[in-house]
Amino acid sequence: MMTNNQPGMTLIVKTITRLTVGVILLYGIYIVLHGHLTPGGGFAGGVIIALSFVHLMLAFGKEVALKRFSMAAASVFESLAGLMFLTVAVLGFLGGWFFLSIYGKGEPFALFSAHMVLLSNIAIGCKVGAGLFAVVLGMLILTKSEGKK
Amino acid sequence: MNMLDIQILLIMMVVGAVIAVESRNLLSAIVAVGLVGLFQSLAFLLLMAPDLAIVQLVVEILGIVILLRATIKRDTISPEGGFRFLPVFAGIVLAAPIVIAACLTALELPAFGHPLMSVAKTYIADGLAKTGAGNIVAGIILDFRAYDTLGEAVVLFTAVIGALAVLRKVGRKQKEERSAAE
Amino acid sequence: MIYSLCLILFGVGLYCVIAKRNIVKIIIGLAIMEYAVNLLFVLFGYRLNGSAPILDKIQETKNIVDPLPQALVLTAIVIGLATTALLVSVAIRIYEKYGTFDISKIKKLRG
Amino acid sequence: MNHNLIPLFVIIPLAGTFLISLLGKRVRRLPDTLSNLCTLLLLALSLWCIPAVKASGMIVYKVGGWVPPIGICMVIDGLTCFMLVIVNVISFLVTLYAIRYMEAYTSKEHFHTLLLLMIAGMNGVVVSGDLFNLFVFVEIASVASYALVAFGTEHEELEASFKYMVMGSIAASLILIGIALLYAQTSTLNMADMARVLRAHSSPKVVLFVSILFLAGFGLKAAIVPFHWWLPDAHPAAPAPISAMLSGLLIKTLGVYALVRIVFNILDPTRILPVFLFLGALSMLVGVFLAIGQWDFKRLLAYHSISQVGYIILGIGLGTPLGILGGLFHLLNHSIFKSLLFLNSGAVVYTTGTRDLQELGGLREKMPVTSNTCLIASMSIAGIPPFNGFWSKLIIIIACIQAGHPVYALAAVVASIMTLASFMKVQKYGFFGALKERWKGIKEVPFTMALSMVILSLLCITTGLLVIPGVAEHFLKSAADVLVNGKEYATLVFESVK
Repeated sequence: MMTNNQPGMTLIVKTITRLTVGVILLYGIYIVLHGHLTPGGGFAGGVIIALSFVHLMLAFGKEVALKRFSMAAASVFESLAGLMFLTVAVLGFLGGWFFLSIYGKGEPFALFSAHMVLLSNIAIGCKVGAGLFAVVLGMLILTKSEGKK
Repeated sequence: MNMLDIQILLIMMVVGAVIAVESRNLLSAIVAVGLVGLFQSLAFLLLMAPDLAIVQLVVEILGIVILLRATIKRDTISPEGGFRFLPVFAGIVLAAPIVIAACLTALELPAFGHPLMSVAKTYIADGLAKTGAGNIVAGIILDFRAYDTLGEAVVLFTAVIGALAVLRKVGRKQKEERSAAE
Repeated sequence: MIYSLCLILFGVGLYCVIAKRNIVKIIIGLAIMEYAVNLLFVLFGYRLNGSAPILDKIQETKNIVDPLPQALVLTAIVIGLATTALLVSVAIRIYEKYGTFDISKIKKLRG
Repeated sequence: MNHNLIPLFVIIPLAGTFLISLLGKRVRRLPDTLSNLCTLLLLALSLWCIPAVKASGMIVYKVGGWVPPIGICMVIDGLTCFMLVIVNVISFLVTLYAIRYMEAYTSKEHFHTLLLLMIAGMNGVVVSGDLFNLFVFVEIASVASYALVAFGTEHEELEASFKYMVMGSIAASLILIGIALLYAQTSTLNMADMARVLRAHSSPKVVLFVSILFLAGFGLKAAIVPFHWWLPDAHPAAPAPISAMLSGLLIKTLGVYALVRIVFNILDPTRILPVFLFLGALSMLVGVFLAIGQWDFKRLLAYHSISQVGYIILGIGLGTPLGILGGLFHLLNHSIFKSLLFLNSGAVVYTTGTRDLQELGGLREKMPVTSNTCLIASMSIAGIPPFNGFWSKLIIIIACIQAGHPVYALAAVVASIMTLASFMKVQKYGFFGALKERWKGIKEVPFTMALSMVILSLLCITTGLLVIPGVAEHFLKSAADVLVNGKEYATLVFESVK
């Protein structure tokens, strides 16, 4: 499959990837931010974000992808996003109940409405994206080191 | 009649599943499973669940990528030489009664297309007013039942940490290293 | 009828897990079982000629499908993905140690 | 209004877990300290529950302020409180033990993250009052345990973990089908509301099939006999503190507790109880027969877990107040002595590096703390009089005879004698006898490991006192009452919501 010397796939794949990867990432972010209005939400958007990095990694080899987003960064991001979601939940105590929505609801159908849903969606999106990317990366690193043996 | 297209999709899913189960080549089995997932995504769309259709589609893509990474450059031919009676028999004996009993039980439930919706009525009536989210499903998972979603995010977090723990290169320290640490 | 097709799908998955001797096949069987259960859940919530549970400014429809099973299935799909990721990681490690995906050849453990 | 403390059972371990995974690599001592701190806090919190439940009977916490059938609720009653105390006592002692034991493995921060996630999952299962939420937390604890079983990443561990994971996923699918059927029937997910709807109108066929699905699903998690064959691989393969958690807590919270809660409080127990009795007796005998021929210390203990869970299921399956009391009491006792035994086996592995009983011998001389605590635990599990195991087995046997099942009583006695025989073997080959040449240089285990074993052995001696009338009412009886008066659950929940 890999005929050229460079890591990753052929030139055609690389060129197409360069064009599409940003669009996919943006689409993922769009899905996350509009989760409370349109279908989608944190999970779908997070998986799309992870897929955009996976796409980059499959096309260019893991070094290029790692330069953009390293393993340690992925796991830090994931834990931070987890803490953020938990904080959103714990802040509800200010209003008296765990997970109480204290953030106001905003104008219906506006982008910045349903603040609790929006905040949670962002946290989940970051978490899912970083976490799944870390898993694929972990698998790839192991596969590479196995090949060297 | 809306039911016919869902039934056709379901039959296609069963056929795809049988191909995935019986195919000798692991790569084609994985592709067949991807097909089943795609049909399921379509079925969700027809069943008026667009959120699920999107999630199913992207999860399916990621799942296939992960599965392909597991099999590519490894054994792609399933090594089952010939027909072995015992496992096939055990599989049929265990799976068939569950399916038949479940089908009989399903007859007792409310007919297809007429759910009871006692709790769900509240969500539909008050969802927008109480959560501010136009997408009722998002309102449910992130406000009414947000605690479930916390659990779900934690399951994913657990699986990620677990996978990273399982994939680390050396599991145990050597004896010398251990005594040095003490 | 429509439920039984879905349950047959579940049966195919269960059969695959029990009868097959290849790790990847077992993972595929588990995935098929998950699909069947998720679909069953959504089928239970479907309402004839209902519309999707997404409100917008203009129309005010009364006949909306049950949104709760959809929310639950969303959770179930993600749980399924998490389990699959962990299964595949362990499978990769098993392949690295034993050099095969055939579980009848992986027999360090008795019973 | 101290009710705001209830969600802390889930918040504390989750916060701990995120912090450890965030900072664990940078700050060296943080994983140990933080996870011990979290479990200590949880322990204090669970002890606070006892007087709180006694004062108000049942506490219902509305998550997000939504009234129960709409939102999720957390319920604390006698049984929950009982399970919370067990879970948090054992997990505190296990984390204490793990500080030194896990020095042998790499990436401790992953270990502590997963351990806290498992504790969070178990606490979440116990406090949950919503069926789907219970399922989600069952999955958290299970996924964490799958990864922890494979933590050593050696051949056997990976294989055992894979087997365990496949069985666990099948169980999860069966449970989810059960939940889906119940949802289609009742159109609600809150357990109390479900019970109310099912009582008003339900089809007996659906209830029976759902009970069978839950029995199979949670039975797989609890390793009741026809579903037991993953356990003897998975439990020995894990690091010793995790074996203690799995055998002592996980099979009980995810398996027995969840099953019993659903069957007694939501569904109708009368038609499924004879199956409980039969499977319980079968597990009891099969487990002990398989255990007696084992030479691997941890594998032997794992087979005994199957047999002891059989006792619990048998006791609860009788359905009489005394039987349920005995079953729950045995659950408490088993989690104490089985965790102690697994920690002992871990101590043996820590010093000698082997768990084959034929290679050991005479460790008494060199490891007095380990061998004495192990002796106490062995006598407890075998049912020698002053220790706790005796009392609970006695109650179960008396309850069997009272309920008119002398055959099951006989089976319990036989299993008890066989247990005694197999633990005499452990003591004889492992700790008594002449010290072998190659073990001359070994030392006793470090202080924190010894401390947690000593505390557990003291608990073995003292928990026998819980059956004394006057003491039992506060703790044990209130837990058993929840199951005995299973049908009142729904009314109680809705009364305390108001």
